[in-house]
Amino acid sequence: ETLRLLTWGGYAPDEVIALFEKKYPDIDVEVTFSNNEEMVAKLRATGGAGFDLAQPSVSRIKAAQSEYGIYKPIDISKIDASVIEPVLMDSVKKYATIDGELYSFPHQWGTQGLIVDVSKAPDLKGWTDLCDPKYSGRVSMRLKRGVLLGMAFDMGMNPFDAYDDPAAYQAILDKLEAKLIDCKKNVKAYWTGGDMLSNLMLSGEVVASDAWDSTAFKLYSQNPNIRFVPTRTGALAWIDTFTLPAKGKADDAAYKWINFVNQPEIVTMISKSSGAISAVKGGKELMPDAAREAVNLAFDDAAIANLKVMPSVPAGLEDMEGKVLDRIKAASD
Amino acid sequence: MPAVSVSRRRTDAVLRTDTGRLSLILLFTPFALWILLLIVLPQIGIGYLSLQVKLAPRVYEFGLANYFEFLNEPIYWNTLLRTAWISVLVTVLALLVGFPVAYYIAKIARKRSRAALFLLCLIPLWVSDLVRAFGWILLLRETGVFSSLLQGAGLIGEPVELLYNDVTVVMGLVYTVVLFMIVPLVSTMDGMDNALIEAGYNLGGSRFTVLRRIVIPYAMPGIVAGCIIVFMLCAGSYLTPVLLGGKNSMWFTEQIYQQFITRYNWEAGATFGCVLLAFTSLAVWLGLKLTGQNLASTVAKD
Amino acid sequence: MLLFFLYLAAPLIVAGVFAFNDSNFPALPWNGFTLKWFFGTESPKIGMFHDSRLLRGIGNSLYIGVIVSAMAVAVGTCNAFLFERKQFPFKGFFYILMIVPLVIPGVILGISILVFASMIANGADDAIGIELGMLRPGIPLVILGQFSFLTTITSLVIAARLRKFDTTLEDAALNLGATRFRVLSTITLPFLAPAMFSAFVVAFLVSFENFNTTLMLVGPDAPLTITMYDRMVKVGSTPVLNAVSFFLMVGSGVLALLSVLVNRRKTEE
Amino acid sequence: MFDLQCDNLTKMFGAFCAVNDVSLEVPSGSFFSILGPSGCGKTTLMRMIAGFETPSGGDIRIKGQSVLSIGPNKRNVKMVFQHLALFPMMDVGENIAYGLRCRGDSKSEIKTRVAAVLDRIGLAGYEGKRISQLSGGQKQRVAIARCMVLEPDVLLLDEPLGALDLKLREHMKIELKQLQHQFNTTFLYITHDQSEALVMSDNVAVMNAGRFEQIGAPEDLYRAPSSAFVAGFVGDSNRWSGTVTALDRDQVKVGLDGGATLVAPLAGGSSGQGGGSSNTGRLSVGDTASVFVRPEALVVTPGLLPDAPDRNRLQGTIDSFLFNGANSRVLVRTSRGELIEVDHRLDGGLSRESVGQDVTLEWPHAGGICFKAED
Amino acid sequence: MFDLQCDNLTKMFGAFCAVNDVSLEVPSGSFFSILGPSGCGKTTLMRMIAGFETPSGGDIRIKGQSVLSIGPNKRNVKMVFQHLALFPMMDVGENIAYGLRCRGDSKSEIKTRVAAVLDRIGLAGYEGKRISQLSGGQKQRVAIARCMVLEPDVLLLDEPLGALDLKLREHMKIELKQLQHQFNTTFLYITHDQSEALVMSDNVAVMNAGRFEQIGAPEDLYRAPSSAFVAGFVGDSNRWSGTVTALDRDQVKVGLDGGATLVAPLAGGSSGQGGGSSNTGRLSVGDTASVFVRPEALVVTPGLLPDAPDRNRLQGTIDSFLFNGANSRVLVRTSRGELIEVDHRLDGGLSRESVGQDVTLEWPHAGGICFKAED
Ligand SMILES: Nc1ncnc2c1ncn2[C@@H]1O[C@H](COP(=O)(O)OP(=O)(O)OP(=O)(O)O)[C@@H](O)[C@H]1O
Ligand SMILES: Nc1ncnc2c1ncn2[C@@H]1O[C@H](COP(=O)(O)OP(=O)(O)OP(=O)(O)O)[C@@H](O)[C@H]1O
Ligand SMILES: [Mg+2]
Ligand SMILES: [Mg+2]
Repeated sequence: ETLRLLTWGGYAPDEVIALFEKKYPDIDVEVTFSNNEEMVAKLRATGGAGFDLAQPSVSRIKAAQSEYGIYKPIDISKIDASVIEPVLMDSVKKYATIDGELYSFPHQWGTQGLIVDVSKAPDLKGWTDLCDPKYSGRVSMRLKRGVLLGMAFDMGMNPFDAYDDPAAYQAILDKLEAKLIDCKKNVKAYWTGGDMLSNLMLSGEVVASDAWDSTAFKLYSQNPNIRFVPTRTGALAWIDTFTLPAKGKADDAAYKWINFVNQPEIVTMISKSSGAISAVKGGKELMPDAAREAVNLAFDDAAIANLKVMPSVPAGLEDMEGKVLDRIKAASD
Repeated sequence: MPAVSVSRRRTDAVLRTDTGRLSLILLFTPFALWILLLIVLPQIGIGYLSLQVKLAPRVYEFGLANYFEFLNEPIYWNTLLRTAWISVLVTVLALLVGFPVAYYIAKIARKRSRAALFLLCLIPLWVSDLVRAFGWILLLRETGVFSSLLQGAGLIGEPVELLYNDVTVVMGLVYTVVLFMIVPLVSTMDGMDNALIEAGYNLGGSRFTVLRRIVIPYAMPGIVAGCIIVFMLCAGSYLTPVLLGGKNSMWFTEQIYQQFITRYNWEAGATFGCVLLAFTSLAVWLGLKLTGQNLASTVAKD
Repeated sequence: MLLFFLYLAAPLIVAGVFAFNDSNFPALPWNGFTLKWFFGTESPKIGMFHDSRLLRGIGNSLYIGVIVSAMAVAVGTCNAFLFERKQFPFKGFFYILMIVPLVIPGVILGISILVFASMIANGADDAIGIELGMLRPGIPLVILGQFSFLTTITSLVIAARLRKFDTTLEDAALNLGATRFRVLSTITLPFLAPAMFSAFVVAFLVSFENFNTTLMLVGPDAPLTITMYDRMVKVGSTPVLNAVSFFLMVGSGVLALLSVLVNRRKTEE
Repeated sequence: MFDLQCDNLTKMFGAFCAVNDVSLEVPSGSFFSILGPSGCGKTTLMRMIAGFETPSGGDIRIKGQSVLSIGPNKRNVKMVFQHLALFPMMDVGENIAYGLRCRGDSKSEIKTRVAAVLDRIGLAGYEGKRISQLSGGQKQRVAIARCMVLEPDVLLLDEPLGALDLKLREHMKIELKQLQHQFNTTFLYITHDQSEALVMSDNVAVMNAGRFEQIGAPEDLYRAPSSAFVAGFVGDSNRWSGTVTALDRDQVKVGLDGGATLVAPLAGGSSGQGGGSSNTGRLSVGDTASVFVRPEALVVTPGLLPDAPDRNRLQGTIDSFLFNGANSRVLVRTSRGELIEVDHRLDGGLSRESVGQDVTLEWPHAGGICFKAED
Repeated sequence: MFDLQCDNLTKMFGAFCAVNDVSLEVPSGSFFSILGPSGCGKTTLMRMIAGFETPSGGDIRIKGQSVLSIGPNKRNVKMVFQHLALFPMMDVGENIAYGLRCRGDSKSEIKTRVAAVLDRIGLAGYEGKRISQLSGGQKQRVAIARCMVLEPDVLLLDEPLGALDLKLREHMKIELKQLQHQFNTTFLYITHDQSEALVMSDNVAVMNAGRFEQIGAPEDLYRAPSSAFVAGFVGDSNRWSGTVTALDRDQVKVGLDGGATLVAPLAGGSSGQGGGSSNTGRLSVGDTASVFVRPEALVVTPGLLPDAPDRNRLQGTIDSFLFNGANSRVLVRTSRGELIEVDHRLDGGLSRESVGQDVTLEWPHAGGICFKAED
């Protein structure tokens, strides 16, 4: 039997796979690395076939499912849900229940905020600070939804509230577009992959960028000056989940995998390679030492309270955001 | 007796044409399957998809709205124009770089070293686009090899960023495509009798005259073939502009990829694909018309 | 000339050299020479020969490359005979059709095949409830996608050689009493063999490094380029990628050299 | 006994008639040539005999049996191709063994046969050589051996010397003839080079535009051409056109434009006996006719001699000498401006200093030949 | 006045000496040929004159001026290439106009000049034709016109007839000579075909392995070759080798293996006057020597005649006849097995029936020529 895993880079490190395969000798694990968009796109192309377990963020469940029908409901009875942090479980239930059926199960969570080389930009605390002329040519961003949302909050708007009102959302987007085009001259390059960001930060070519906390924690171990900044308006929180593709063929193996990775020692291994925090209770404490230190350095209690969990994205918004992002990219600085 | 021989001959003739037809069918089938199933129908498929207009989740309508959408959004066609313009630029540069090299290989280098030089030219082909782009990144980034070398040599005081701008993209593209320019050029110029060039000089032509009036017209099919291939490769390339491109760089294939992958908008992606195909076909057709060549005689020359 | 070759070689040399840099990042500064990125077994410096995912990528690439090249050479040979030897209506038009895949951007080829295959697969699923897994992204589709344009290349290469074939050789063999099949197997195909071989090598190399078309069609079994791309963009690159690049350079260099040698021996005759 | 017979063979390519109603008979063991200008249909004729083309009409018989329904790989006629068509991927031995293998001979038998035939063509021990290592003449011989080892009824040779250089061609002419003697096989030889056809053949068919003009022994073609085409194509000739002024049995009087009159026997008369289609018909006074005279029949005498009743005389001046050893020529420009070629014996009395001198050309009436001009 | 002079010209390719110390002088308006086997360095010599190769030594002078420092596009020598090198992408008019344009002539002038030269070569009105539409002979003429329109001091022609077929080649020989007369330009002509060189040239240089063996008028080369190479290469010859048994002034007695003795004048004696490197040296008794005799110098007499003091005689039998019109040959096999070619006059007493008959070959002592054998 083969378990075909469609997941993020780092979520299925080789050592974990080896341990899993040792425990279940009759299961082979194949891993395809991907990201949210590609996961949905791939599953759409296959009509939900080709993979047995996928790991999109909770925000990517509802719209994709109603549009393309690519997932199947998850049987929570086959999973030991008791080990999961209840807050996260509730969030997932809230955002990933369609017609009474639950479609996903939390796995890791993390936040999106700023990554800053504090030795070079000690006072960079919010999204709009990236546009500070002081850092002209010394910042980077990823031209995706995250930066839109972050900027919106920092500019005093709440995009989540406008999710169900396309017109209002468009209005927000228009303001963001102007702001980000204006901000463009500050940007050295828009990063497209973790590798590019790491290189930019480590080489010192860039002093700040928007980023996932996991990347920041990893870089912290390379250079302690590189810290994660949750921003004054609060970091954006995401939860990556387990979902079963509609035509997956190895559901049992998938459930086995889910239960397997929730074991504490495995959680540590995964957190080490992904940099993200596990959704199990006490996930933070199970982080490897260096990362835990970085997490504690980044998040005080206020910061945690200030987290903005990203809700499901309604269908159609993706297009509106996409165009704005395209315009920003196409604009000349 | 004559009747017998006539009828025998006729059956013989029928037999012959029958085996001829059979072998024709046997040879035609794989060709037809290939072209039909992998080229024609899929193209029609995306053509069809591009005409699907999404009204609501899982509700579609047949229409041209996707194309209007494309026309109404300046970003999209600006990206297309930008892609086209850089592709043309790259094509011209590749020609400028490739022509002397090809000329050297085909006409100046000695017979023996020719194969070796040709092989050297193929070096970039040995590894994938990805590795090449990767190499350029290592070489050109602000803290990269090139910048460090320049600093070391004292030519510049500060590290310079050579990556993430259009010049880099153009250079990277030229790099990836130049040998597709060189190969057809070498093969046409190889067929050129040296005596033609010598005759050009003998009759009093200067270097420039010989180049302009003899070498270039002779190499025209190769030039056109090279330009077509290079242009298509550029317009269709993905990795190089994405990896080396700067913050303003939008590439049309990237746009297509995004429509398909990040926006799940297959309909728009298919529309873009059709537009790109139509556009590049138009460019190729225009190029052929302007130079008076035709596709079969240029691209398939060697 | 020298400058030009320097230009050609520079990025490759750099990519190759950093394979030996004893650092976790493929960048300056130079931390000393190491072979860990080839043979290392300890995290984080896992050498390419112990990196199962990269090895599997190489395996997939080889597998895809061999199959696709064999198919492309086979069909290319048929096409060469079709267009060089046969007369049929609309030949010119079909000939253009044969060349067309060369001028369709790879991304579009990939997408169109993806869309078309999904249409069929979804249709089959909806209509008769059969799941045609073959038509879902994965190795079979990658093979078809690469095959679609490689066949043009192999056809052109083989047709060019066939055009140089002196048909009187076939006549001569017939005249000496050979059957048509024997003529084909002892005269024509041996003559075409070098071209078929180089077509195979070219197809293999192109397949091995193809990105644009493959990207759209790839499933869980990713070939090497996609694996490397994922590594670079999604996981983070280490000099192990340089090591792979170096390995590839050497590999394809040897392959290219081999094909040149074979051709040279044939032309010397 | 005839090894090869063609009866009214015709080949149409669409509406174009490449071979037109051709009949020929080649006796066993003889050397038969087909001589004609480029494009006259020689190769097409030969390809029909070998079986590569199907005739549009007529019959081909080998040793008396019609072979029309037999495929090219079953006919016992072997062919030496214009560019030899030796298989480059095989060595000499394999090339020669190819036909034997197709026939299914045993390995050991093939070996002895190959060795024997190589010995016969003077290339003993060459089995392992590559084709590219052979000289032109050696390739030639291998190509012949490859066919001869199969002991064909007829060997067809399509301009096999065309690709060789001058000196070698001269040499191979003699060698080919000797090989034919040695193998004692019937040869059918195609060429557009008259000297090849004349030197080697027992019989020559002159072909033009798909038809045979004349078939005969080389001497007959040369001495008694049956048509103006043959007279012009075989050997060098000087040619005059004029109007028939009188007919006297087989003697024709032709008045030239300038006023002079030539007398010549009419072709196809008592001496002519060619088998081809003689298109002279009957001449009558007032017709246009051509008179052909060979350079070696002409004599140049210094001075302007008056007309004589028993011989033809034309006046002119010496234009130039074309020195070519034993084949030297004098070009004489007649009063009407034509250049006439005359054989120049080295021992003749003329020298370079004679250029410009007035001379008289003369030849006996029987030295020329007259044809009705084609229109 | 010499249009072209080469003084001790040498060309080395690495250690290989392609042209070795060659000197020549071509008088204005004359037709000078260089005749030699393939690979002897003819093209290399011509390319040096045209300026495409730099000599390793020696000087080239055109109209008395050294041109070594002048580029190929500045020298007033034009070249007709072996495969003509007409520009395929231009039509006839543009091809001819090319040189004029390079020179910067005005449009109208170019037009009249092109028309004039086309008229002169008999292709008036052909300006617009594509090169591929021309026949072989027409291409030839266009290639010459393209050079001649520039009024060069010397026209170089590198085997221009090599690519043409037989009959056309015969025809173009005469036409080329006439074009040279017409344009009255100095021609330097390269060929490996002796008949071309002999027929057209005022002077011929025979080249072998990079050196000139002899320079002279065609008749001189033929009658008084100064080396064995020239004797064998120019015209047909029969050749015997033997040992010198006696020397008498310029007469040499050569004893053949079979016992017969031939007498022949020594080359380079009173009659020889070649300018090249005569390698005969002095002969002495006991040396090996070769005797060359032309087929036309031999007489065949039926019956076995005894030796005679005033002439050479060899006994043999008639092997075969090679009929070739006026160039027919008789092959006589001597008692020692050699095949000797003898000119066969059509009016001679021998006929096909004579094959196998015993005959005696005879020729006057002066009919042969003797060279010291090279070793
Ligand atoms: N397959 C064909 N289809 C149409 N026409 C043909 C074909 N083969 C030959 N011909 C024509 O038939 C004529 C005779 O051709 P063939 O090859 O027999 O000439 P040939 O006498 O052998 O000439 P050469 O001496 O140049 O070889 C030519 O005019 C040629 O164009
Ligand atoms: N560029 C070169 N490098 C080395 N050797 C050369 C070069 N060009 C010519 N040769 C050699 O010089 C010799 C003379 O060559 P050349 O072309 O002058 O001969 P040729 O007399 O013109 O012969 P042909 O009649 O075949 O044209 C040949 O042996 C050739 O191999
Ligand atoms: Mg022919
Ligand atoms: Mg030459």
